[in-house]
Amino acid sequence: MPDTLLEVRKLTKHFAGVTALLDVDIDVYPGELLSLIGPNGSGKTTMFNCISGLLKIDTGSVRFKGADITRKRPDQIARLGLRRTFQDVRNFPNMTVMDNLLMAIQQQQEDNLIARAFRTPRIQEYEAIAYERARDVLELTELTRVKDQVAGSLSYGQRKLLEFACALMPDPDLILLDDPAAAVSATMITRMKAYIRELNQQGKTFLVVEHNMKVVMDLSQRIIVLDHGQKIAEGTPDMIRSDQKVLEAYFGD
Amino acid sequence: MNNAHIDVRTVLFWGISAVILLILPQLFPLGYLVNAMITTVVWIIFALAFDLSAGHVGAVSLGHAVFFGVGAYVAAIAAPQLGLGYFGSMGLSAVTMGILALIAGIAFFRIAEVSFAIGTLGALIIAQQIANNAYDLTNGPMCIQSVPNPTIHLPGNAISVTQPVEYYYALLPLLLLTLIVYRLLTTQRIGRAFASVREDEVRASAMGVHPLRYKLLAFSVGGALIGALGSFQAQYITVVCPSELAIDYTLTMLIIVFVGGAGRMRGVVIGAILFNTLPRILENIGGGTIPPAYQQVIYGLILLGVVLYMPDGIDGLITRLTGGRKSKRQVVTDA
Amino acid sequence: STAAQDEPEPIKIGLYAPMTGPVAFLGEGFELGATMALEELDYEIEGVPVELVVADNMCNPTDAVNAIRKLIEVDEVDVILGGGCSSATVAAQPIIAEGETPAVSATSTNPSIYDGMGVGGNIWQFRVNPDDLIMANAFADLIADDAGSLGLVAENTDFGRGALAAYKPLFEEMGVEVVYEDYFDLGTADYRAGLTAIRRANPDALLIVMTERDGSTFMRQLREVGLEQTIFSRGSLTSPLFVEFTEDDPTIGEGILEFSFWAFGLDPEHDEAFFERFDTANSPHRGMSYYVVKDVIAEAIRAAIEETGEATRESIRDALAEIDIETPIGPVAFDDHNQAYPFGTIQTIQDGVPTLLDTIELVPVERETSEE
Amino acid sequence: MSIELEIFLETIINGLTLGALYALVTMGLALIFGVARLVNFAHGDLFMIGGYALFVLLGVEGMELPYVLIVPLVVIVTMAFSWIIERTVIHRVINQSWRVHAVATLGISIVLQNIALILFTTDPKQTPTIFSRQIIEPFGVRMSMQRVIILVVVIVVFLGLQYFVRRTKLGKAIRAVSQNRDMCAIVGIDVKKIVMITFVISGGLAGLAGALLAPLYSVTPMMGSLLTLKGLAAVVLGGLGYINGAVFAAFGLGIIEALFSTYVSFAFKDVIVFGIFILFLFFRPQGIFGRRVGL
Amino acid sequence: MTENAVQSNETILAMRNIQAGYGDMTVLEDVNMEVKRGHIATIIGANGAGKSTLLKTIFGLVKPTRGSIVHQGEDIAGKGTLDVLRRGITFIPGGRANFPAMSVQENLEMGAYLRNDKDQIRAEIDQLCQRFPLLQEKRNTAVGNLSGGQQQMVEMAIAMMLKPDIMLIDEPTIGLAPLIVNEIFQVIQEINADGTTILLVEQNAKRALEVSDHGFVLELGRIRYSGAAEEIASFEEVYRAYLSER
Ligand SMILES: Nc1ncnc2c1ncn2[C@@H]1O[C@H](COP(=O)(O)OP(=O)(O)OP(=O)(O)O)[C@@H](O)[C@H]1O
Ligand SMILES: Nc1ncnc2c1ncn2[C@@H]1O[C@H](COP(=O)(O)OP(=O)(O)OP(=O)(O)O)[C@@H](O)[C@H]1O
Ligand SMILES: [Mg+2]
Ligand SMILES: [Mg+2]
Repeated sequence: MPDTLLEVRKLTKHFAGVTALLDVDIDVYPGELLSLIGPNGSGKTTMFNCISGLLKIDTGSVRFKGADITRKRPDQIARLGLRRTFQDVRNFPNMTVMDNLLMAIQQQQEDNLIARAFRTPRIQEYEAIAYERARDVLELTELTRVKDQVAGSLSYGQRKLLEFACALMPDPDLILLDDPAAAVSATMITRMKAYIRELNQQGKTFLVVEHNMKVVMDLSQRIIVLDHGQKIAEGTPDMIRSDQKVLEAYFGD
Repeated sequence: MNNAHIDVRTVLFWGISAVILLILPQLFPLGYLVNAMITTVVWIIFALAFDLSAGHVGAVSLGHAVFFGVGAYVAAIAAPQLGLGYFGSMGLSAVTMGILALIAGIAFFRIAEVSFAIGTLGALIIAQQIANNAYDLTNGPMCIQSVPNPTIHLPGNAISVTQPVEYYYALLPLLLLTLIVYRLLTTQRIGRAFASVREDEVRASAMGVHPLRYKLLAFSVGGALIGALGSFQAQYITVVCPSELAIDYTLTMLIIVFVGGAGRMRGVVIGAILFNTLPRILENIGGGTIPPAYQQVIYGLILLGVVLYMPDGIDGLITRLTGGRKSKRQVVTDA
Repeated sequence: STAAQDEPEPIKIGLYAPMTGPVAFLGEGFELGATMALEELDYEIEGVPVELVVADNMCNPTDAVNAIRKLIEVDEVDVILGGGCSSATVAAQPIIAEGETPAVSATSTNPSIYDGMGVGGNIWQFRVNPDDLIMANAFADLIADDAGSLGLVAENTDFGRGALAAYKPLFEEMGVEVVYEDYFDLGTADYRAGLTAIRRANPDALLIVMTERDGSTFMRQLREVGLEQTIFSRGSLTSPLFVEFTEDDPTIGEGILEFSFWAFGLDPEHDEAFFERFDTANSPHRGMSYYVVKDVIAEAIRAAIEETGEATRESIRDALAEIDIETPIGPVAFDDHNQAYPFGTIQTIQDGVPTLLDTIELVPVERETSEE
Repeated sequence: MSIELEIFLETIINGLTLGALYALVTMGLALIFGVARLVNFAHGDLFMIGGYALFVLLGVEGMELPYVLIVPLVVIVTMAFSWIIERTVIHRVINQSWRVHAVATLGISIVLQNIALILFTTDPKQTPTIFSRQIIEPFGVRMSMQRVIILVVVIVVFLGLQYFVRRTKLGKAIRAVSQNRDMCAIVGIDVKKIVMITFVISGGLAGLAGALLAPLYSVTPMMGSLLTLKGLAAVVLGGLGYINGAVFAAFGLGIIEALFSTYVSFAFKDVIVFGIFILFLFFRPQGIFGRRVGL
Repeated sequence: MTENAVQSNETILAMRNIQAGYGDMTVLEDVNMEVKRGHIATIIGANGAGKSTLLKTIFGLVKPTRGSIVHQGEDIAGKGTLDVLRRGITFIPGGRANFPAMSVQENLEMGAYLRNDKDQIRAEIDQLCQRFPLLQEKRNTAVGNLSGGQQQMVEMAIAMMLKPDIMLIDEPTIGLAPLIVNEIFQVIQEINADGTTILLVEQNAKRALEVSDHGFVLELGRIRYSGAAEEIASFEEVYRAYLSER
């Protein structure tokens, strides 16, 4: 077992005219809960996109579980056990909530196309596991009531919760959450926090982007702060709270 | 949800459909009618195969007639030289068109949506021009003539297929295969993966789906089925012309699938039946006294009527009439 | 029994041709010609009423199969008039043979069906007009006499391709250099790029194989760019219809030398009557279907009734096989391949008027039996 | 001037006139696509209606209107047709996917073509004007005055359209609809009305194309089908909905087509035109002017 | 609680027995509420409670199946959005709501689409730009190229171009950094100070109630509590469910 689960080295990403990330290093250790914060447009989502393979990295490297995933396809990275949520909800809008959840897990369950087409007993077993997990996460997010509705007909917050639920469906080694608490009601945030903490205690690793400081401070063991694509601070919540640079760039008070 | 449970109504439906399919040409043995039945089955197969990519992974290609036409040319040019029989010829066309679709897919899936549709339409025009102008190979507009009537080699004896009724029964295995393949690919796990690719490729890939792989699966299986169909067509009509690559074919498929109900087997099949029978009905009403141009106008108006008054397609209408679940294209879990 | 029951069953003439789509003009021409012929016959032959039934073959084999089956099996026609679009004609052949219904082709010039007709196997298919091989053999030397080098221009259809395929080997034999050869899709709007290519190749003369529709646009643009080559035509660039299509500028068609069958001037009486009846000009498809219905099919029906007392598919076929008549378009009698040899015509447009210059007798040609 | 140079010059001019033809057709297609994501398979039929309108108006006995007056009349007639089509069909399907649009416009196309076939038969109608008969010889290339007029009109219409879309309130509303339809309801833009206006303008452009081009060619029921396909290719190539891109692409296609037909083969020209079209898309899927957005 | 000169006790918007939903599904059940002129009123509630639906119903995007919505003495239930807009009610939906390929200037012009006083519009845009330096700075930049927070500001400004009587704002702070959230609430207060009544939906309920005069709690499509903002915030139950996490 390597001592870092995810290792981002000197990651740089430009968009036409904009430097979204510049030489950023991030280490995520197994079993920790690390938060990534920073002002709007500081490059957090871009970082997620680069790690999960959705964006081509300009320079730098990403290693996950010891393997170089810099040039891997997003689906390969996902199947390696890295899952992420999207900040701007993009569930499959014409699929039911249930199908969204089943979809989230099925690629993780190893099998082949032929097995898939012909519903071998193993597939049936997988399917049973999937339904069971779906039931659990639906209950957690209070979406059971709407499980047969198409995702496009959910309220914004519900879709955000569905996004969260989808990330939990498979049993990934590393979960990247992008702004999970935004638009979510206080009750649900409390639950969400408790659940994340519980999973974390069971050994799951999280990398969380979040603008709700109460959530960040309550949950994180460590925080990294980005500004204008660069890392400006890194440390425990207490250290970050009192960091002058962070105060100026982010909290504003 | 419980899949072990077999729905009596489903069994009944398929049973009755199968019986009807089998006895239909015995009830109406007139060549004209059997020919119409054959064309209908051809269109059903074509439309289902087209729907695999258009309705399920959301890649609407307007170039599908390429697989049909080139499949027919392969059957007319190569199959006789290799001495292949009926099914051999179909297999050859299916394999070659499956591979062609695979290669074309890798190239064309770089583009999406309308660009993909128009781009593949461009490919169809290219193919048709080549068929029209590569005189030495295809005879151009003079067509490849007298494709031999096929023989079906069965253990023990060989049957020569010449009559429409024989062609009809010879085509049914392909229909059965298409229905099975369609069902296997569009329900449950693969169907869900297809749907995820259709809805949002980026998100699908973040969930471990390789979008290109699934699109290629739908595209090349569809291409192979249509290729086999092209082979049938060549052996049935016995003439292969550049008109087999006509844009009209794909436009008709577009009409059938999106008016019938994209992504739904029932809708697609009904669409294919309707839009094949409609012209036959029009050419015979009033004792066949309506001039063809007027028939076309009526056909166009009926098409518009369906588009305007059945916003969810024919399938949506049926769902509404039978009090089924309100549509919004709902997919897969227990399709 | 009542008079109505005495009324004999009508004889049905089926027409299969493209009636819609890009080449609908073929079917339309056939319908005009056949309609006029039937009107002149008063829809009656030997006291038996005659009907025309139309089926749209859309110029493709699949719809042709449907159309021909409809005519034979649903409408139960007694004789079929057809032509144009070899794709459709060829696909219809086995069904015509199987359906044992006589079919007469009026303008289809594709040499390939010759082999299959008559002693070739399909005794039910007849062709009145000469095919491309017959015509090329009769006319190629006339072109060769006039031109050392030649540009070949044809519509990109069975018609255009077929004609040039028949001419090309003959030109080669005669030492005419073909410096340009190209094919133009039906409905092409702008020919200038092709015309520039012709200017670049600079042949002595052009041989154009086009019908009035595309041909008039082509010629209009040819005049626009000012090409001055001698123009030979094997199509319908000197027909009254062509003149009508270029009536705004009568110089467009001036001096085109055309080698074909059916020409304006073979039957002045009909030419005039046609215009009066339809208020549109005549052309080969319209003219030929008129004669084929009025003279050939009607004659066969008449003979059949005389011979056997009634016009059945069988008796009409037998009568057709025996037919031997003089018609304004020339003699019609079928050889053992059910092929007739009417006049070949040489015509031009002079001072804006289609003018018949000469007729020549066409003769059978030696054919390589097809490879298959 | 050497003959080869002359030929080359003539080829380029041929390409420009072809490009002008495609550009006229493609502008309207791009406009309505940009606003409503509408792939209008009936666009070429509005072009055809323009041609027949010209034919009918030129033929009105006893009222020999000058061509310059007839052209705007033709545009008005096609706009009226577009309006009817919009009211009866388009506005009812406009909120659905482009696939449904495609099917609906195919239906319209079938109806229009066959009505034209019934009314006018297949005989090509001639619509000569004083300009189409007048031959000029710039740089030693013979051509009809009409072609120069077309080229000028294309440029003027293009610039006018750019001004309209960028500067006028209505033009901005059209762009607004193309960018965010939900938002239009929020600022009070009547999306359906804007779509209707755009469709009518687009139809008017097709009619204008018909009125300008028919004198060079001829008017038939099917004259628009092939052009629609090339026009759509130009729309895609230009970057879906970008009028400037579409016009650019139209001229590009025109020139390539002319070069290939003159120097290689006319029969195979569409192989090369669509081949280049497809290859281009492989390397630049978003088209000439299109931008890639999002991930 | 804001100091507001134009506050009064006049009811500007009243909902009576409103029932609304999508298709067969009823989301709002018997909703009764009143908003006073010049107030900022906040609606809080769990995800899926029907808050957005409520705003959409007022704006005419969702047609109520029962009940009335009274604006200045007239029932506007069932009216189209255009009518509602003309009456001076605007809506800023959650998520991005602007014309991304148009410049800030053009977006503001579109905001004034229903108005015809060209010169006045130009003057007002100048004014707005002076008041909010951000707009001035990015005046000719395409809005799509701005950061999320900046876009939210532009959206507020777009709504202001109509000089609305009432502004319906749905979750304006989603995804915004704390610094920007402060600014947004400041702007909302400024707009209100100019006399615009504001009906706000916000998950950041603590902050929202701080700037509000009145609060509503929506639960499963029904109004559960209604009252002065401080009062609502002080309910133990409400605090735990909606305010504890900020
Ligand atoms: N696809 C893209 N094309 C061009 N620029 C982009 C793209 N995606 C992001 N950017 C730019 O990159 C920078 C970083 O954006 P990013 O979305 O990573 O910020 P963020 O930290 O996630 O912000 P927020 O907290 O608002 O979510 C921004 O300036 C943004 O405008
Ligand atoms: N377009 C729609 N079609 C069908 N149902 C819908 C639609 N939009 C919302 N709903 C349903 O209406 C209910 C209320 O949705 P609404 O968006 O009003 O909630 P909300 O209170 O705004 O929630 P949130 O805080 O998550 O934004 C939800 O159960 C949702 O599933
Ligand atoms: Mg982000
Ligand atoms: Mg909401």
